[in-house]
Amino acid sequence: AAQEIRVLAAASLSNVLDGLCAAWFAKGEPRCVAVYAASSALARQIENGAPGDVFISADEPWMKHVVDRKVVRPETQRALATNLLAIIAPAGSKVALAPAPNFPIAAALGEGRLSLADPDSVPAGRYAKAALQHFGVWEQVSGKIARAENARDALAFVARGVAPLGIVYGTDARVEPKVRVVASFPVGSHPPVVYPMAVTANARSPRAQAFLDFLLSPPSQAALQEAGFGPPPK
Amino acid sequence: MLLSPEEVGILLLSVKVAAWSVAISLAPAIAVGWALARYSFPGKAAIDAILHLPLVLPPVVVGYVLLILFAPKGPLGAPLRDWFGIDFAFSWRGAVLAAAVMGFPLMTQAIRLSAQTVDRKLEQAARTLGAPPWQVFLTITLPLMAPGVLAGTVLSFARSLGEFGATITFVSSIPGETRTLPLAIYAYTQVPGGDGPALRLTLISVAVALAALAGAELLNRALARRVGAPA
Amino acid sequence: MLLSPEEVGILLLSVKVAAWSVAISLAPAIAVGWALARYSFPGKAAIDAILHLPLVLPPVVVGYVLLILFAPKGPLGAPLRDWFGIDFAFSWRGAVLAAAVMGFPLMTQAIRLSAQTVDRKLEQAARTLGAPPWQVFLTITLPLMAPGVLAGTVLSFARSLGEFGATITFVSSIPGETRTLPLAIYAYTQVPGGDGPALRLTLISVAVALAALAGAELLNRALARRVGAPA
Amino acid sequence: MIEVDIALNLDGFDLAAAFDVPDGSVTALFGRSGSGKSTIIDCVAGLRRPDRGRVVVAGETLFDGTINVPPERRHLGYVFQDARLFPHLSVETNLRYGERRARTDRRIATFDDVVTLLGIGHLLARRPGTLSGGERQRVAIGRALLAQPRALLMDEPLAALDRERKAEVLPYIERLRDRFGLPILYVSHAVEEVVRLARTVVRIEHGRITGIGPVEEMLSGGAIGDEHGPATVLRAIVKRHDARFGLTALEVGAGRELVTPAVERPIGGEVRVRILARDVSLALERPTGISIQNRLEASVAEITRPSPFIVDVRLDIGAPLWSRVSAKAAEELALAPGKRVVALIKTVALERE
Amino acid sequence: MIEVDIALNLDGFDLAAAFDVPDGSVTALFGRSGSGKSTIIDCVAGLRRPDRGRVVVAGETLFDGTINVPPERRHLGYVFQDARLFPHLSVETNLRYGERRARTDRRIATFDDVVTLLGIGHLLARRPGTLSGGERQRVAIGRALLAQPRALLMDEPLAALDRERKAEVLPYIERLRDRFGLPILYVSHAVEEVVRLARTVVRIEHGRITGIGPVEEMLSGGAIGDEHGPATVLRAIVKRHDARFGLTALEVGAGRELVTPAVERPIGGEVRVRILARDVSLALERPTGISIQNRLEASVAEITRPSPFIVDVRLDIGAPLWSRVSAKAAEELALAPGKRVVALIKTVALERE
Ligand SMILES: Nc1ncnc2c1ncn2[C@@H]1O[C@H](COP(=O)(O)OP(=O)(O)OP(=O)(O)O)[C@@H](O)[C@H]1O
Ligand SMILES: Nc1ncnc2c1ncn2[C@@H]1O[C@H](COP(=O)(O)OP(=O)(O)OP(=O)(O)O)[C@@H](O)[C@H]1O
Ligand SMILES: [Mg+2]
Ligand SMILES: [Mg+2]
Repeated sequence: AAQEIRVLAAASLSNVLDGLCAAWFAKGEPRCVAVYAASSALARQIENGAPGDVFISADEPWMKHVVDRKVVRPETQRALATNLLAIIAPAGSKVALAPAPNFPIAAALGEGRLSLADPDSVPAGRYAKAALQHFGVWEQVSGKIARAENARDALAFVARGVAPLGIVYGTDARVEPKVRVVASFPVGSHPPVVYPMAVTANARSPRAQAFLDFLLSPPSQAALQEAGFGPPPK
Repeated sequence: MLLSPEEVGILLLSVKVAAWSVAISLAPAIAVGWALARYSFPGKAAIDAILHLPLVLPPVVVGYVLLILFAPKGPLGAPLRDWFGIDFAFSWRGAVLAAAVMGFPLMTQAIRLSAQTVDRKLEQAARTLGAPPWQVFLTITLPLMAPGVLAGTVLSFARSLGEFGATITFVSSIPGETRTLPLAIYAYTQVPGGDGPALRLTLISVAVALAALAGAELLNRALARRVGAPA
Repeated sequence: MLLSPEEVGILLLSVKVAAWSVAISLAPAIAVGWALARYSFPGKAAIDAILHLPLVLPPVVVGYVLLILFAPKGPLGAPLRDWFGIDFAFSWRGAVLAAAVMGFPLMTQAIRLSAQTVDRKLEQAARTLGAPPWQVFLTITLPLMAPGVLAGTVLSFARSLGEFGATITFVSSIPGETRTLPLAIYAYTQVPGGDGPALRLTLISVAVALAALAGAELLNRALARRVGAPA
Repeated sequence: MIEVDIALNLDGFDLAAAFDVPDGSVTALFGRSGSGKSTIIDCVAGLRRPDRGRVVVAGETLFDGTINVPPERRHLGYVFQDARLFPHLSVETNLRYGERRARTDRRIATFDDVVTLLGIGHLLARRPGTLSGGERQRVAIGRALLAQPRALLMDEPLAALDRERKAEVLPYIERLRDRFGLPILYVSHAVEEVVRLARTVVRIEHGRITGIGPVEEMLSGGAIGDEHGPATVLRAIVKRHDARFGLTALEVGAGRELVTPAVERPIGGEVRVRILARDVSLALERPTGISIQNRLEASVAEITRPSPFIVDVRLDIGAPLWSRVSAKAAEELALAPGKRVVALIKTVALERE
Repeated sequence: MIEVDIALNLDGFDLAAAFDVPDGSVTALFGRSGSGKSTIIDCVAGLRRPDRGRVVVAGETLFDGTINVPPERRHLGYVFQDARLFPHLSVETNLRYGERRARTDRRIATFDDVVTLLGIGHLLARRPGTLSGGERQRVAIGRALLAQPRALLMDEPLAALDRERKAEVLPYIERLRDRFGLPILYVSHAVEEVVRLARTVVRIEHGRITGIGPVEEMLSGGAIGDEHGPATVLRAIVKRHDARFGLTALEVGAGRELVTPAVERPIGGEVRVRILARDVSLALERPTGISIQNRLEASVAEITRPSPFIVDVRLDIGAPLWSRVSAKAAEELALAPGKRVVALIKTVALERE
């Protein structure tokens, strides 16, 4: 077990990463144990000495947090993948919207609420807020936000028809049959949704860096894109 | 420690939600706790298990189940909305419901426990004095169960104050509507550097809980005096 | 429903964590519940409030506090590790600790409630028969408190089985080590298409809870028979 | 009238009992500890369901296997063996509990009367938790009376009371019985109480009735009185009062007179006296110059020897009268059935208890 | 010996009491309901702390304001007014509770004896919840005895028992008292029990002792004793046994003989006889042809009137002897101090109970 490589990863990556771990193990590499939790929890745990070799965060501030505290090796930090933001509606909804300056999202909401991950604390929400600000409609909808704990919960509100519209990651939106992707935000309308990763300072596995390289290898990237993720920014 | 208007708003909302949660739970919890203590019936174990589910399941799952059931088009949400005009989605009423569901097993167990200890010989005596069962319940059983009702209320109030997972999953975190203390605290802990405001809110929670418990303790002592138990 | 080896592993881990949590809570909860029921002392309200904190605070905050305190270099973690070789951080022992802390107020309140109803005249009678206070406690008070201890155990076991927020924050979700049922359920709900496995795990949780409650109900009936209360 | 005819089985204890309690009279359940007295009363009160049988009070069928009137609609006042006061209510509220729920058309006791009688006025504001044993029992009696019941079920109601209090409560119960024609079912181990209150005794052993009859009959002879030898209970009519010496002359049997300490009953009234056999001496001739006031002509009806050295003599004085003497005295007097003797009974030995 | 001298205040109820209970003797606390009897016993047992005073048992100070020996080290057997059985333990385990913890060097009662005496053998496996009132009380008595105490505190222990059971338990308590020299502090409202068991009576009213004295004296005073009048306790020497009639002749006072039912003592041995005044009749001359065996020459020493119609006469028969007669008899016999009379006492009245 001393050989195993422990990966601390944001929960939203779990199904892709499980597959990648299996592929890694199949190559005769040490077993990979993935530990999923919110990025915030993982960052704090690393800061407090959690044993782990690799940290994959869902956003950059928490990666910066651990870098600043010198509990990851900054020179190993890379971007794993990117994600898109999509506007979604319940499957039966006929709403049509295209992101553009002052596009009529508030009117489309009507009395309903716009389901987002908490824009003050959760990365997905922060990106959504930035996109809406980019198009100048944030002010119109800021009073009508339902702040979910994370992008998955935001998706559930729409899937259950509680909210007429939501903004979530593209990866989440595409696999939920009860929602329809109304539109995606164009690249550049918000800071890139980047999943940064790094080797921790107290990593014990000699293969940690090799694992990062493996994740960036073309087969791994293909699997990520299969799940809807975008390639890491150049 | 001076509270900001935002903090005051969160505090008042939290207390309102917890108080309502206790208020709507009380009568059913008394009925259920008493029935479980007193009667054996087929399916009792199943009812007991269902009551405990909110404890056993991750709160997020409970919230998700509530969401499915009480969504405007959900199997319970639709009739409630159509017939009674009650809408839980994204409203503080939903937060009350979530808190009530999570606190219910605690309240019920405490009440059940004290219902078990009420001496039935006293109830018999009351019947021979002309009191029909419902009067016996109100004048003898219920007062003698008071410590359990009180303890259950305290537990459920505290649990409601602290309810997080089910609430955020069911009704999300809407400032002024469903963003209670734990949700606000959670939000702060999710951003690097949010520890300061989170700590302030935590202290507010502690203060509320302390006040509630102090009140309960006073009441409890009064009850103990009432039945003449040595102090 | 056949369980996969992974599910069996999760189930066994959950039961182990919950059982240990109950086991380490029991003695302190009995002591504290009894003391709160029987004695008045300065600072009692404060102790009571601290006990209730895990209920009132968002579990994530409790987990965070535990993390800070029991981290390998934390103020409690370091001495425990150096002197006793006990390491809570990121181990199943940490999950036990988190579950115990969250379940403690429930257990304590139930025990306290039944300690209040034990007739002190019986304890006096035992003293005149030669039993010093500790024997009176073991032979009279504790057996008469049994329903409360049982109810408290059930509540705390159920709460431990369902504990999520504090656990994931404190010890993360390490497969085979800290990834109990709720954590696994949560993980599945966080990925697209995870609802099926999540539902399976939820049903497993429900089954465990049902089994535990059925056992408790049997014990409870045996207790009721023992004190000769009409069935 | 209370009509009881019930049977039930309690986990190995088998009970079957049938008897009536006529209006305005007290029937005593008499039997050893564990014989089933409280269980019978519970059945009458509706707190325990007999396996079969019937319970009828004042013509209303309260139980017959199909009908089972709930306790609160039976309107029976039950004084429990254990007081069963409500611990969370003050003494006053306990007392008022039944009173508030009583039917207004039947009023047998007022609050003030009962409180004064039982001497519990100073306790009204207290909770039952700190009352003494006797105080508790007094409150329980008051509570049952104030429910204005149409019959009383009393399970050792006076056991915890001192004799002065008993002496106050007993006449009150007698008055209730007489004034309101209440039937009273009464359990007590105190023979004096039973003799004084009860007209009928139901003797019960191991859940079975072994005898029902008038007090005189049931409490005379060996069965109950064997501590002091058998006792005789005589029904007597008040003939004369002697105010100067504080004595009353009673007529017992055919023209025979018995002088007892003053009895507060009008001339012609009926009373019962209980005479212990050990208090009855025998003489061959009517002695003079002796302090013993009662010297009754009698003939020996029967002689029994409960032990080799003790002789119990059943005399005939118009009614039966038991006397206990030593074997030596019996031989000296050559006692034999048919022999004429004089029964000597001290007046002070007849003091009503 | 139990030495008690305590004072305490209970929320308005003021208690102050001082008295001793010598070894091998029973002291009865006698007083009305609520007078403070149970409270005093609680203080002796260590269940209630007096405000001040002292409690000493067998020379050991159990309480004196500084010292306060906990109840479990007082080794006193307490039979509570309410039985206080442990509801979660079987009857047998209840009984064994104190026995298991008893000091092995003092053994006053064995399990089998106690179970047989109290007739609770068939209840051993039961839980107290379903016991009848008397059954509960019997188990409570057994439990206290089996703790092998060095003194007994009994608060109305026999109140719920039927007279047959009482008649079995009373002699057993007497034997314990005599054989092991146990001091016994006893509360009862039943005069017969007190008369029979107790040497001393402590009379208590509203928390204050209003009299301490020998039973005979205390029971003559009126308040308590007017049932039987005063009693006389005579010290006597065994003179002769009469095996044929089962009698024993005792010498009481100067040469005077008293015939009693057989006493199991060797000739020359000393015994105490208690003679109730109500059992002593008077005659002007020695009567013949009468069943009364004891006819003692006496002279009237003193005459008192506890009530207008009752006369208590202190006779001199070499020792004092009390007789109670009606006022009418006293007048007929013209009783006056100095007058010579014959005291008549039935043999069967002297039966040791
Ligand atoms: N905590 C208390 N506060 C006020 N009064 C009390 C308290 N405890 C007892 N008393 C009173 O003290 C008195 C003495 O009580 P105690 O039980 O000693 O009486 P008792 O002589 O044993 O009477 P009984 O024969 O009825 O059992 C009673 O009047 C009772 O009401
Ligand atoms: N649930 C039960 N199971 C078995 N036996 C029982 C049960 N309840 C009562 N008994 C027995 O039934 C008998 C009758 O009890 P009950 O209380 O009627 O007696 P009692 O005549 O009132 O006696 P006491 O004079 O001692 O109060 C007792 O021997 C008791 O032990
Ligand atoms: Mg009874
Ligand atoms: Mg008392």
